[in-house]
Amino acid sequence: MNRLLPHPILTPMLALVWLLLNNSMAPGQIVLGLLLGWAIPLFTLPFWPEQVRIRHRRTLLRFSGVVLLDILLANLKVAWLILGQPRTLRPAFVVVPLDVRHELAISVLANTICLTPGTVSAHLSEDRLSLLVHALDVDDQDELVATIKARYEAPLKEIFEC
Amino acid sequence: MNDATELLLSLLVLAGAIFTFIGSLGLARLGDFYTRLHGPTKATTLGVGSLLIASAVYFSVTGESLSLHEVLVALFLFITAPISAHLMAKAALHLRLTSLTPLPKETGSEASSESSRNP
Amino acid sequence: MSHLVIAPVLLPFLAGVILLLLRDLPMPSRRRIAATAAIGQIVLAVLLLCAVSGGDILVYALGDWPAPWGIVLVADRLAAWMVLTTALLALFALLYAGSGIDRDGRHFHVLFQMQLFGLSGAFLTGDLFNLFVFFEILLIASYGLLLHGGGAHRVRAGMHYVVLNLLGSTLFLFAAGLFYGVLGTLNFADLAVRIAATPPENLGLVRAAGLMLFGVFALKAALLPLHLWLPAAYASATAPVAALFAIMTKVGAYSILRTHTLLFGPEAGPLADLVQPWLLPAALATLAFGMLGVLAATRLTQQAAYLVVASVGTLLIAFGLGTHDGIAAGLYYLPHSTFAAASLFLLSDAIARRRGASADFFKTSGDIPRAGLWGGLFFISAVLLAGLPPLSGFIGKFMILRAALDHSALPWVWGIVLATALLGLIALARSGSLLFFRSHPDKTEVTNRFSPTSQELVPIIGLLALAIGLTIWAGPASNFARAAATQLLQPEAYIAAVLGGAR
Amino acid sequence: MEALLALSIGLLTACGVYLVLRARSFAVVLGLTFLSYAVNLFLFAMGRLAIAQPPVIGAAATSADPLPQALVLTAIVIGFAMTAFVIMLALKSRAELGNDHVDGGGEP
Amino acid sequence: MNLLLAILVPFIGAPFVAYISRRSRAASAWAAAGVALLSLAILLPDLAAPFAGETTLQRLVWMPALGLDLVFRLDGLGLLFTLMILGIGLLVILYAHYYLSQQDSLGRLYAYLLLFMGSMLGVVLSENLIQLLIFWELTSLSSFLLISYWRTRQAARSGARMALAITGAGGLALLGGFVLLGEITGSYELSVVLASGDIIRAHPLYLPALILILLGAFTKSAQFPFHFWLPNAMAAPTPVSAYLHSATMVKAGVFLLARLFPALSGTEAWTYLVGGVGITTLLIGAVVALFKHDLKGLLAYSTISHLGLITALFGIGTPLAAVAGVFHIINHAIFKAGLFMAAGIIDHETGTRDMRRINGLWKAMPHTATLAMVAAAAMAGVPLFNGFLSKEMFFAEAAGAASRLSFGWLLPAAVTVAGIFAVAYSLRFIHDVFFNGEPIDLPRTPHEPPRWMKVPVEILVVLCLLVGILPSLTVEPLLAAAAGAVLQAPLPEHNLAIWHGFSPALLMSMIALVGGVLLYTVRKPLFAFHDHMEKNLNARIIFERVMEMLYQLAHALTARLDTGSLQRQTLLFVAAALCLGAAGMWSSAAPLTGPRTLLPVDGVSLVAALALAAAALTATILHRQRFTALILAGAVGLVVSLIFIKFSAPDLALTQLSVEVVTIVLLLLALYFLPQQSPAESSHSRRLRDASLAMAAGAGASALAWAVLTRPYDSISGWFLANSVPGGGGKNVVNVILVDFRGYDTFGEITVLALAALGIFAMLDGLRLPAPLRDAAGRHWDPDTHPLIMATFARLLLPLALLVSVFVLLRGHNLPGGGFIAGLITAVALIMQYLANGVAWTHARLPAHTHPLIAAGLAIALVTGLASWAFGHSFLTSAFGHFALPLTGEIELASAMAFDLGVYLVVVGATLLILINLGLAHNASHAPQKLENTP
Amino acid sequence: MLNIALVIAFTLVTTAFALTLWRLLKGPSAPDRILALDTLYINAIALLVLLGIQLGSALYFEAALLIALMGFVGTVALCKFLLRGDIIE
Ligand code: NA
Ligand code: NA
Repeated sequence: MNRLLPHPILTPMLALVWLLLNNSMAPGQIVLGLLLGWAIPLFTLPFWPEQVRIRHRRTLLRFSGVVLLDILLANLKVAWLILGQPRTLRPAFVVVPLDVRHELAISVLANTICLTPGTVSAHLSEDRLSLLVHALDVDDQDELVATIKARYEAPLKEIFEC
Repeated sequence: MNDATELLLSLLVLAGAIFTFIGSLGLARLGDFYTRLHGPTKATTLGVGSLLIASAVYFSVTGESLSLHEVLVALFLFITAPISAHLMAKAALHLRLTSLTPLPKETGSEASSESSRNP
Repeated sequence: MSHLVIAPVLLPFLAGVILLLLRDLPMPSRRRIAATAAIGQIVLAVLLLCAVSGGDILVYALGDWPAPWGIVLVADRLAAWMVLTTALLALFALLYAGSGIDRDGRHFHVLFQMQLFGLSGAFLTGDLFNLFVFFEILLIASYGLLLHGGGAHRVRAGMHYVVLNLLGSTLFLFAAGLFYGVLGTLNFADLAVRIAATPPENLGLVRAAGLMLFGVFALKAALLPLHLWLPAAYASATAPVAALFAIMTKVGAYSILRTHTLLFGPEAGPLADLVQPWLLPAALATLAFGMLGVLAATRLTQQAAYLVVASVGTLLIAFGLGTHDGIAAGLYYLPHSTFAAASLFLLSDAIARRRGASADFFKTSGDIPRAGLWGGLFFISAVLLAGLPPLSGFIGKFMILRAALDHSALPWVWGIVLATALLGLIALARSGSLLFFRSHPDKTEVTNRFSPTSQELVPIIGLLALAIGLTIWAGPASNFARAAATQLLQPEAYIAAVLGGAR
Repeated sequence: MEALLALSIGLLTACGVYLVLRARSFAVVLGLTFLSYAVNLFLFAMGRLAIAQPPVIGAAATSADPLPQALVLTAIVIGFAMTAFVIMLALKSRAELGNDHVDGGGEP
Repeated sequence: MNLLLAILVPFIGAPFVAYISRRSRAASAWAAAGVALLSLAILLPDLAAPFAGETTLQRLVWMPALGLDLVFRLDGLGLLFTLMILGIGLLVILYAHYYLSQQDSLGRLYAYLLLFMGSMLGVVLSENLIQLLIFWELTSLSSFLLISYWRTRQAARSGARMALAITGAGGLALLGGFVLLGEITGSYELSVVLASGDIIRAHPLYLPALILILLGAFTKSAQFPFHFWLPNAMAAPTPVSAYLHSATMVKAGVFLLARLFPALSGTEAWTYLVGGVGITTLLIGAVVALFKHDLKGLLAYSTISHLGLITALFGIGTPLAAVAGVFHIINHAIFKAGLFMAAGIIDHETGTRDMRRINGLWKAMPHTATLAMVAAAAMAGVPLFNGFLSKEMFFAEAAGAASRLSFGWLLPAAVTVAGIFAVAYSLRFIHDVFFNGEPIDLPRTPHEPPRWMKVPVEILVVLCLLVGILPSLTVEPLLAAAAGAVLQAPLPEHNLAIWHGFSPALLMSMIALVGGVLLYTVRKPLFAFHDHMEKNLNARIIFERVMEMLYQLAHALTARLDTGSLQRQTLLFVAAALCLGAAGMWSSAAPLTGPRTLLPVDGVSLVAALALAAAALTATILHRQRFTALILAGAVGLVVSLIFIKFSAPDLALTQLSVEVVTIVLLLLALYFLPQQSPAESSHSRRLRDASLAMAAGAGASALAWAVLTRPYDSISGWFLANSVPGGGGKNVVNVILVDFRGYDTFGEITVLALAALGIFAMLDGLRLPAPLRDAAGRHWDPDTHPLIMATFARLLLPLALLVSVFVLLRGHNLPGGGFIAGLITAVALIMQYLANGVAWTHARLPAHTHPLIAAGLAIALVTGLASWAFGHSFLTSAFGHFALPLTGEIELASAMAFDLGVYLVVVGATLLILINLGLAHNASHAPQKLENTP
Repeated sequence: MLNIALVIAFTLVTTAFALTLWRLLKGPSAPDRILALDTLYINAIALLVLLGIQLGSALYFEAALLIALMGFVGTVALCKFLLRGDIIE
């Protein structure tokens, strides 16, 4: 944005984190938090090669909600699977072709996959065109791919790339 | 602390402990590395998450002010746990650890040549 | 409170930091800064010595926190004596490094000053744990200095030195912890008071702590059988570093003496004279085996290193006698052996440079240029180290022999001290004749013909002059040593100075 | 509880000693690390054991002995510096001597 | 202080003479002679007193507390020796000028000679015994230089070392003896010692002292069995031999016997030891001398023999014998110096000293021959020459003593036999050299030497005759003064006449003369016998064999002890620590367990302890699989942190956690270049041994910990808790201790860290290691250098982590945290960038140098500490206060916080310095491969 | 009620800790052990949070935070080593 305030989103976020850390809303802490929220990005500026632009905040919120819900469900499902008969598991490696290109979007997608139902993103192809996913228990591989693409990739594409 | 809070706390604590336990149980029980990986990275995220919520509630109720710094630990975990899981899976694939399901074809590592050493 | 007590600690630190900040300065300027600091250190050490020579014990409470809770520095005669010895040695080692050795690696001068920081701190501290900290400072600096210049030999010796000293530090912590766990304090004076009042059920623990601490110091002092790290380390260090290291073993000896007289002195009741049964035999063995090493050495630096071992043996025999005269003899002998060994390390480097491929190995080769000069310097240094008359080494041995007269170990002390003196004489005569007497009259093998430089001669002659000065002014020097010994054997004064009305 | 800690200290010491007696620099470094754990715990134990009494004024009615904690902190830092140094020295030694035997001999 | 000055003049003159010899040889000789003359001139005012029986004492205070002042003494004995040292010294200086060839450095010889002269003067003019010993040892040292003068000759080198070893050993024994003597009499000063003869002889330490002193005297005077160094010292240039072996070096030994005569003599031990050794030496020297084909060898053994004679005289112990001893000292010095010089002339002119080749020199050099013959006659004890007089006195004393001793008859018999051989070898010196046919194959054609080369010999020969013919007119006053000083009592009746009438002594002399001539005539078969013996019984060979054995022994013992093995050193250290600890514990009868109330065990702790044990043990067992061991070590570190938390040490837990990770990262960095597995090297028994030792050490640590944990204690810690807030302004007592109460420790601690970093920086400078292309299983590395997902999120985490570290830094004074932990968090956050994005990428985004960071950290700590000086407080005195600022409200600021900031900077700087340089080393290692793979 | 819940929770988490330890020791592969160590860190956080609730002390929070951060870096470094050998190339 500009040299004095390189990351306008980051500053309030860090100030917020500061207040969380201190468990305090004292005015002194708010000032200090803002100060740090301004100073730290200045120092870390070189580490952020490109600007992060988040276009659709509403999509982001919805996506977050979906993910949190999925995490809850996934955990229940995985818990159930672990407590059950390990032999009945049907693990599989599934290749998810990627439409997203943005680095951050790919990373968030991979992370999301890791956080949710019985899946771990195991490998991103060198050309970044596909993601290898290991799933704990799979009925239908295509369905899984479709779910991932629709439920996570699409909103991410919207958030980061449109 | 009223009964409702205590009940909520108890439930949260129990849920957290159970998920933590199940995660480790999966780690101990499951048949190959790839399936074992699912246990802790997921179950424990929620497990520790529940415990952290319990803690936040507890200190907000008992302390003089709102205690939300536990959110930070959760935030950290939610960012880092998937990366760890991803890297561990990647390492396992690289080592071609035996799997219950057929391993995918080369992921690139075997085909690589010395030239890939360049940083 | 006079800041003079802490000044010898802070000056090298300051110099080190300045040198680190100005690390891009041209080398001559850095040398000037380092040398200025070293001279300043001597001035401070002399002032300190003057301040305590009357018998005052100066106490400096860091942060104005009183003992035993805060850390105190204590300057008595012994501490000032050690600081002065170190400062004098350091200046000449530093000057020799200016002949170009300081360019062989990075940060030589910073590490050097910090080594002095650690040494001064160790000599002046009045706190057990703080002694540990300063041991670590002087050790970590010495690791860096030892490895200065690199090379396979140095690295291997460095590995052994580092690992053993890390083990030593571990044992130090065990011992220091045990002291605190049983006695609940870390201040030396306070420890002394509490050790004297140890209840019977804790005697074993305090004894174990004391002996373990002795083990640590014995390792640093290179007391047999814990001396094996020394020959390789000293022989492979660069000359100025080896010269500076001549004081390193004395840190161990100092610590033994300090704890032996203060903590386990005559007032310590059942814990009095704790290490005596261990110290004297080990010291005698150290001298004997050290001198055998001197005899077996195949090159001059190695021989010098074994001479350091032998001198540690001699020094600790003196301390091990435990008597006033013994301690006085040791305290007189200490600076002598330091300067003499250091001069030999420097000299062997200068000689090795001039003997081409033969270096400092004991084999006859072509004549070296200005053999008379180098031979003469070697002769003086050999006389010093063999303890021959008329120089300080002889006086030290004479004092030790005298001090042993009333001791039950008299035959052992005399037998070993005199026999090893002969071995030393034989070995050094052989070294001298092999190094300086050419086997063939023709001058073929001479490779490096450069003439002696002042950077080489000034430090070597300076160190020898210090030892000769110790001879000429043996009266005042030995009187000071005796006064220091008297002070050490009356720990009440130390305790009163440190604890004052606090307890 | 005291017995448990004492035994743990002993075990770490034993493992550390065994490892520093090995011939390869890596094992020695590992051994030194274990010894450092052991001695830090030992030093810490010298303040005796106290549960839920952190030495923070106002945190609890009584307080654990703060001094050993401060000492251990210093010891940890120094131990860290030393470990870092010895690790790098192991590397240097490998480079200079061609193998990782502590005496520079042995097979590479 | 002229005595001191006279002694110092040669020492000061030596370098001057050496220096001036570069100009010209003659100047150097003049200078050397001038030095000797100056020394004499300085003594001149005091020379008369001894003749009146007066003793001059001069004192210079040195170490009075040790009874060690520099005290000088000039009495008759000292005077006699002074005159010999300076007089013969002057003649030798003159002689050497002609003797030494052009290519030999005359200046060096003179310098050594003067050093020796000064040392000898010191010996004979010392009042203090320790001081005497100092000069005594100096004569050994300077004679080492003289004997090894021809440095290229093996014989000179070994001869010098042998002399030094023997006389040096004697000197050490002498030191012991003198210290004992000082202990007996309470003083090292001769005036006291000589007056305490009765006390000394009655003292239980008399015998040890006597033996030690005699060892000194005998070695110096080449008495049997220490005699063998002397012939080997003949490798020295002849002027040196003439000086050392006539008047000076070897005479120091008999000087000592004379000097201490009143204090030590008069006991059976004295008589048998001194007399026995003297007679034996007299005999052996005389016998061997005859068989030496080397001219100087003959003189050497004859010297030994004559020294034996003098020793025997002092051993006999009567006053008259002592007088005779002193007399023979004079006579021997005169004729032996002359003989050596004559031998030197012969050597100089013929180029050889082998009497089997030198024959009939009378024709070529009659003048020299005459001089030599006179001196030889004196040596043989022929009447009218000086040697006869003292020898007669000796024969008389020997005969007289025969009746007083058991087996006393042996004495005159041995003396007579020795006399026979003395006549025979003297005869050989004359006959075999100057007559006996024609020379055989001489390297040079002999003729008379330069005129001035003979002058010293002539002077000496004249003295021989003067003393021999007119003893009472010439030598008597000096002898009386010297003998009086020796006896410290009135002189006995003695008559220095040539004719004493018929007496047993005369008979013995006659037998010796006749027997000697007869013996010489049958010498040839004896030579053959001797040559055979010498091959097998050569003292030099024996000595060198002994020395060789000594070296072998030293080598073997040293090599056995010092194997250069770290494992062995570690083993010794651990064993020593164990022994010391156990010895301390064992000595107490108190039970190990104390009475303190213990905490109950809970399940979590039990499992944690199990985890610790299991992980540590497994790591140890699997240590050869390094990566696995490393992971397990990580688990151990985690449990250790948990222990700290459990037992109320949150600061420690935080520190341990941070350190742990950085350590693992460093270990991984190192492991990359190291083998992934250790070979199985140690044998089963060795592992068993190590395991036993390890278990013992572990048991010891457990026992100590247990003993302390179960005991109550009274510690100083209450004060810290009470003073933390009022005195240090912080609630976190641990932090307040660290930055305030014991801030000095922390000051040192950050220095350690900074130095470690600098040391590592220096060590890694230019380091290149071969980077492995494959992992341990032979697999190629994964091509994905920086996995995208990690790289992305690592950047995201950086500001968060930095925020946390600031948080930890600021709260440290009141709550768990502080500069060190904060520094490590920052470092770890940056390490994360290295891990995710690589060295090059990260480097480009960080300050180029971290040195300033470290320096700034240390400087801040120093300045914070020094600031208190300005307020009249000690170093590191803290200040804190509460300040109200707009917006923020009241905040607390403590100077200790600045100190903590210093700590923070050092930690960050040091950690980064290590990593960056290690990263550079890594990059350097990759570089060659880059080249290889570039098409 | 909360106390009972805490006791049960402690038991469960401790058991989890033990199970994880078992995997750590057993392996069999390096990733297995890394995973176990990572899980051990998570279990430790759970223990700390429980301890904080049990003792009513907020002093354990920083430790939990730090474990989260440090455990992650450790795991990443170990994985990177398996993948690339050189972890900070
Ligand atoms: Na002949
Ligand atoms: Na302070």
